[in-house]
Amino acid sequence: MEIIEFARSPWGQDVPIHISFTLIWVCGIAGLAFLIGHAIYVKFMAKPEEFEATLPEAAAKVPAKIARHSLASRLFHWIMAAAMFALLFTAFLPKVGFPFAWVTYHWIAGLVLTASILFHLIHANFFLDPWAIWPDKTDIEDAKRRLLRARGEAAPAPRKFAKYPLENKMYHCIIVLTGLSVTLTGFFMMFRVSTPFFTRNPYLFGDMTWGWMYVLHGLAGVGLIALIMAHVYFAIRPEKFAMTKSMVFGSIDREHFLEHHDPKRWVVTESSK
Amino acid sequence: MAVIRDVMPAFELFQPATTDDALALLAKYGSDAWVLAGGLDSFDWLKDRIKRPKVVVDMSQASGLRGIKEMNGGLEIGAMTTLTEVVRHPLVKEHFSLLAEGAELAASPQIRNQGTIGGNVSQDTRCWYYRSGWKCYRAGGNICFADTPTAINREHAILDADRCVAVNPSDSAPALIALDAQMVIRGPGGERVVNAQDYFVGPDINIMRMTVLKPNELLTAIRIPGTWGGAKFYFEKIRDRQVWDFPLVNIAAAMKVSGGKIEQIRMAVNGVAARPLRLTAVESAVIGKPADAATGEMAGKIAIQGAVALRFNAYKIPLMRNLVKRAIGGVQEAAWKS
Amino acid sequence: MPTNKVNIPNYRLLGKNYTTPDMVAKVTGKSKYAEDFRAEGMLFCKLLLSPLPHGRVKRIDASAALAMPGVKAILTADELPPPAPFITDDGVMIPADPRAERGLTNEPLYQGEPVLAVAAVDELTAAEAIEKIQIDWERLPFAVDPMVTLKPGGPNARTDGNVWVVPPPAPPKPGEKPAGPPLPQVQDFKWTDAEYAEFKQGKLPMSKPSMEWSYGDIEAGFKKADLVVDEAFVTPNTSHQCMETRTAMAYWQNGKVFVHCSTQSTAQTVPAIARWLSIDQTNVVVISEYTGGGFGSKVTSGISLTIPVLLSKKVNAPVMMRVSREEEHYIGRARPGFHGRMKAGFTKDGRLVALDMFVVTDGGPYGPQGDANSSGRIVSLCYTPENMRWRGVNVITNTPPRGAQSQPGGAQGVMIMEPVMNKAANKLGLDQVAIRRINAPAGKAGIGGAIKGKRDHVTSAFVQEALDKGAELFRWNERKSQVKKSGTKARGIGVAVSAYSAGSIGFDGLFVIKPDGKIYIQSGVGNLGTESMIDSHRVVAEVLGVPWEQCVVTWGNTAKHLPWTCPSGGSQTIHAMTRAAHATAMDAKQKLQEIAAMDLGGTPADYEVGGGRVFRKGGGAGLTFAQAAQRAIKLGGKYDGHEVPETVSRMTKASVTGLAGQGLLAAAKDKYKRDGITNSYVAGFAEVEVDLETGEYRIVDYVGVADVGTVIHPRAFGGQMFGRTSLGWGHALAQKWVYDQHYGAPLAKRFYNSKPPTILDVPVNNFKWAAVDIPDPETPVGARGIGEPPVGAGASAVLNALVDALGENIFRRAPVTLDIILTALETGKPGDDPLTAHI
Amino acid sequence: MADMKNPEETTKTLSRRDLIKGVIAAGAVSSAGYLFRSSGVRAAQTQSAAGSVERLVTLNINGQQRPVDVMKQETLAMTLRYKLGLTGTKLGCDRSECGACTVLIDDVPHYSCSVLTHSVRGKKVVSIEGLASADGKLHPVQQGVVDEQGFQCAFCMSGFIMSAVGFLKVNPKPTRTELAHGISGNLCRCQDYDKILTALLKGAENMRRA
Repeated sequence: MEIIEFARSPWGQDVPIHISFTLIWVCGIAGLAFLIGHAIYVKFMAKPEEFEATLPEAAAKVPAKIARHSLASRLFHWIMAAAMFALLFTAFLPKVGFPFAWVTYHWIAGLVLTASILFHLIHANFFLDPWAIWPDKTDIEDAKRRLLRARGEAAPAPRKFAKYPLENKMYHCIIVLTGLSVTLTGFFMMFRVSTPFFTRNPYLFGDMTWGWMYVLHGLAGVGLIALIMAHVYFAIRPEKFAMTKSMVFGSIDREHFLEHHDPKRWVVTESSK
Repeated sequence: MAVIRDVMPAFELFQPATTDDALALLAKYGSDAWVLAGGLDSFDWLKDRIKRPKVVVDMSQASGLRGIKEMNGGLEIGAMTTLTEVVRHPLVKEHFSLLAEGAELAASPQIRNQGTIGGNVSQDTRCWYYRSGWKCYRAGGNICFADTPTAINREHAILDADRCVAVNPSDSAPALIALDAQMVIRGPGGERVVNAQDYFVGPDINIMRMTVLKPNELLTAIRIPGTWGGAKFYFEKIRDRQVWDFPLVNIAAAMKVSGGKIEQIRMAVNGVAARPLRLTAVESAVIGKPADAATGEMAGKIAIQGAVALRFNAYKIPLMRNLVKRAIGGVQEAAWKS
Repeated sequence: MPTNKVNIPNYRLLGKNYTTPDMVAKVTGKSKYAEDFRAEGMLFCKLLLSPLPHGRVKRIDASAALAMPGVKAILTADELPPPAPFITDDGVMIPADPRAERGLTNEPLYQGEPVLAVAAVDELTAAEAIEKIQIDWERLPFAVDPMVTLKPGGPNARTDGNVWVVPPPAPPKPGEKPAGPPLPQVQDFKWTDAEYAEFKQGKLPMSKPSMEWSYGDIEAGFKKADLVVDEAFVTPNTSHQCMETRTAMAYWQNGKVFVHCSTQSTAQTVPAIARWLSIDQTNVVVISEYTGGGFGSKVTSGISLTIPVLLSKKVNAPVMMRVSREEEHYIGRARPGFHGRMKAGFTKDGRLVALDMFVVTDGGPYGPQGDANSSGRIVSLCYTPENMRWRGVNVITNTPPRGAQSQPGGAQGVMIMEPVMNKAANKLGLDQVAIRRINAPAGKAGIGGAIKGKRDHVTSAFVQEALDKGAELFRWNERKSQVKKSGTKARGIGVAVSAYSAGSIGFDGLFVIKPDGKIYIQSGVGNLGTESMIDSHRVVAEVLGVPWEQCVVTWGNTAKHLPWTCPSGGSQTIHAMTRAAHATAMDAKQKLQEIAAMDLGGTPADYEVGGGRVFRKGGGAGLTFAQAAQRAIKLGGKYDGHEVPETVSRMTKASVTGLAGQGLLAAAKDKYKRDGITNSYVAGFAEVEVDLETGEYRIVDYVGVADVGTVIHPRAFGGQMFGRTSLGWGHALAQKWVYDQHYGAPLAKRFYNSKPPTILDVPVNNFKWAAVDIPDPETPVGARGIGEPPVGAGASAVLNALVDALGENIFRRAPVTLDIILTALETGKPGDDPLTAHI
Repeated sequence: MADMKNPEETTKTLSRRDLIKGVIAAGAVSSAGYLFRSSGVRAAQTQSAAGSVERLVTLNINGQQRPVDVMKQETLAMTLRYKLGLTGTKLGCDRSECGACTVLIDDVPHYSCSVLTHSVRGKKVVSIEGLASADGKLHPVQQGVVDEQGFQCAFCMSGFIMSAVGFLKVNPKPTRTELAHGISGNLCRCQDYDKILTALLKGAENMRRA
């Protein structure tokens, strides 16, 4: 199977033009396979995980409701989600047999996504703790412990998570990569079509540069199919549902906190938001 | 791999005698097959070696698709009927001269002797970038070479462009839309009939095709209802050369006028968008108004609403406006005599 | 419909219509053009064309192609003979030019330039083989628009520069033959920032030139002027688009190469091929009986014919190279487009007292074109400015090679100058015919710049007569007062004058009077169907007083012993070959008289020739031509060609030897005196009608009056008048090149894109022509050629008529298509881009 | 010679060897098919289906039955010029935009560069070579051209004459303008249109007189 489609440029050069659109199906099926596999694994094979116990004096300080996502964060998340769905549908539905005039919606959604990401960058960096979402040393050490324990080998119990579980952080990493790829390439790709913002100029870059840009956009795009599928899947899994609710209502309750989070690593007070 | 033009590649040829045989071949060979009607559009693609079908299904022997017959006060024209046959047919001339006028202005006498009405409405765009074999949107690529800062796009679209700015070059298509014709399509699932204006598709919906015809389908006939028979017709084609030239803009209108007032009207233009456009806004605006220059003036202005010019085709906007005006208000001066 | 009659008194044949001997073969399809020949075992070749506008071949991998069954050989540029110096018949050395075009190249200078060729058993195989060839390219900077390459920092079309410069010829060393023309050099030439700023304002900068000449005192001229007009104009690049492409077929036999090709000159193609191949010209046979159009693009056929020639040598089999229409766009030549600017000073009464002419020509990649210089010379002749400076820049671009096209340079010069004349007349309130009449050349009018204070002059000019006759036929004064606008249509009338060189000198004639009494005339002129190739030989029958039916003309195959003759190009034939025919007829007459005197007594002067006999003056004894031919064979020596005349050229000498002993052989070189340079002139009058709502227009009426001396064959002449005028109309109506500047790629390769006029685009029912019928005093039968000047007149008369109909603020370039008119009418500003090329 | 309306029958009745013999007997160029001789480049052979086409055909050209081996993608112009030696039909563009290749198919002018030879089975093809009568007497339209010295280089001439002959069958008494429209599908680059029209009009007159 071809991953990339090439075309002859007017100068007789073979340049990539975009991904092979069969990758839409490949990624869709891969996403589906992952979540079915994961569900089966969790249901039938996974051993319950044990974590280091939380010290009672630390636990005592934890309030009944812990703010997890500020209103701004939640708004950002849902706007981004809406944009992302709009982007995926406008991008791929016409390719899989549901033709409609998609281009304008696509770039408008792309702009919304870009704006929300810009907001998020500023908000997260200047108003929140920007490091909270990145894996730290403890995460990596604990990951080793969890892996060993999952394989039945001896290892100390891992600590509970800080604000975000490692999986969450890793997912964020991938989303950062793919998201930046699609938005950045997508931004330049707006020069290839007519928009109200600037003169259409498909010759902003050379044929080869454009070609790889389209390929990157496409790869990130189909990648997002699988990633979003996984994201939605985890969001509706019962053990993660509290987190999903927090993305709607903003907070988690004490029990959930103490079960999954380490108050030392996620320091919360009454006043914390 | 070097490019070479002007040598037709080898292909397997079928000349089915019936539509059923042709459909069976299309079903069998799928995207490897190419349907040949008059061939005047096809041979360019084949000789340039841009399209490389393994199998060519030549419809020239399907005699059942050729000819014009009366049907419920209207006409049914077989898709393989040549343009000359359409132009010369007494019933067409008598009742639907709009179509005869449009068809007669197409290409050259020999092309009209061979080119078919089905081929004329289904022909591909003449965008010179696309026809150069450049991999643009329409060819499955990701660029429109005709709308760049250096592109020469004098003959391209002013309306309904979406990434691709190519235009539909058919002269008979707007006449058929104005006559409220229907396209009869046969496919593996049987027959379907679509209105002429819905037969064509813009780049927003399908950037790689000009019509709704699927690769496994054939246009078998065009039906013209009796509704507009003998109405007041107007056809005009503007082009650079008087032979062998595609329209820069053409217009077809059918009008029923009573007591000086427009009772009913259908109007379509081509050469301004990737599909022939029926001007419904104009139609509804002029009903009940007198068929005169003032109404034409107003109609022209409505017609060009939303038109966007590229670097070299701004002239198409006043040209379309003036043609709409003339279609309603008439031309003051005699036509060219040449 | 031409109802025109030409009255040349006292001629029995000249000025009369007749049926040329090539007609029946043509109407029955038996006439053979290059592609109509077959040879046993013939292979076909196809070309691989450059995808890049400028690049260098790094590596060619043809292994997959050569491995295909049926593929016989590949030919690359490496296998072409290197450019070689060349010595002309006159002994002038033409040095080898390393920048000259060859059939194939490793550094293509335009998209579509042939890079290699493949020979195979059939075209399909050759094409599939080409598709299997892999070439690694190095991309190089390119420019397809002369304006782009002149910008500061703009790309150069050649690695060493963007402008041609021709150094002055070296003064001849004492005792040595004059050196040949110096090789053109390439320079890197850019505008200054100030000039570029002017360009950005839409004005063509009158920058420093790469060539110039002048006469008079231009500053003084402008001081005298009451009105100064400063106008720029852009003319289109137009392909010749001969109906027959430059297809060629070749094979070798016993060391000789036989080339079936399409050429304007059978004779002159022989040394050209010899030079391209670096072989002796006695080993070249050219067969070209019918040529499907040339218009200047096939003067010595085309260098591309070396491809089948070399391939056939390589594979030892005949090779046919069918050139497709698209390939013809690339290698088929085109007229260079001009960007021109004129500053012209007029006195109140309309006299042109100062002209500062500046042109930029788009010359393609190969060789400086003569068009630039010709444009200035023709303008200096047509409008006789009292003081003039001409300057030009000969720009190199990555577009297909240019070549002479009917009225090369002259047409562009006229098209740039005519709007200035038009505007001046309007500003000064003068009649358009009157202002051209005031400035028209007459008699031995001057032409070109002054060298050491002296200018060249023409043999004769009767332009005022042409204008007067035309104005009368066109009913100019009557039409001037007609209503211009009616409803949505506007009408306008225009006049233009045009001139071009119309005849060369110094060629040879050759014929044999055989014992059957017939005159067998040999011609090396290509047969383009203008019929001048045949018509000029009517002079032989006229002078010798025989019926035309007694003459047989042989042409089209250099194995048939043809003389050194001019090409059917540059309007040379009717002038050059009537002179040669006249000289040769006089040679025959002399020989006939001598033979008669020998046999029948008396001196040669006692005898007269006529009615197919040579006879004693006042009646009496004589010989028929048949008898004289037999006597000539007996006498031998100079009479039957066994003694070769010294004066004729090398090729003619060989042909004389080849024909010796067959009868009375006459051979002579045209050594008639000529005072001046031969030029012909046309005054064109056009009426157009414009549809103001669509911008469409039609030429509704046209009158062309020619000052060409004696008209030899009126019907053929009329065909040329219409045809060449129509070529001019094409330049006004729609013909052009279109390039995508990003990729340097042509877009208008097809007829439906480049738009040569069809029968419905030209006023085929309303065309009149006439001639002033004053013989040229500097040539025996007074005839000049007509192939050139109708072009500029046709184009400019129509453009001027458009200005008359619509006003001056409509267009600044040609062709004027309906979009330009409509945009101008809509916006009140000119509807075209002022300077961008190839749009 | 067998009429070959049914290609299926052809397979049965004519072997390739028979055909080549027939070609030679019919006086065609002996080394048939220069352009498509013997290369390995062929479309994949498919098993016969409804509408499949046999390469060996007999064509009715200028009143003669001419057996010939025709490639599937071969155009009529190529068959005429390279298989049947009828080089009077010219190729000016090979893209139906110049008219030099015009021939009559069942009396109707067509661009032979853009007609598949296989589609003229059972039809009457007339090229420029088929106009004059066997004794060499020119067709009235040809005679008109000779009389009026129509055309210059004449590369377009056979196409123009065929167009005119075809048009005159429909409109035997055209005006000058009507005839101009009738022959407007032919391009002349010498642009001798005025003289061409006069000559062909003379031809029309000759035809009416004949």
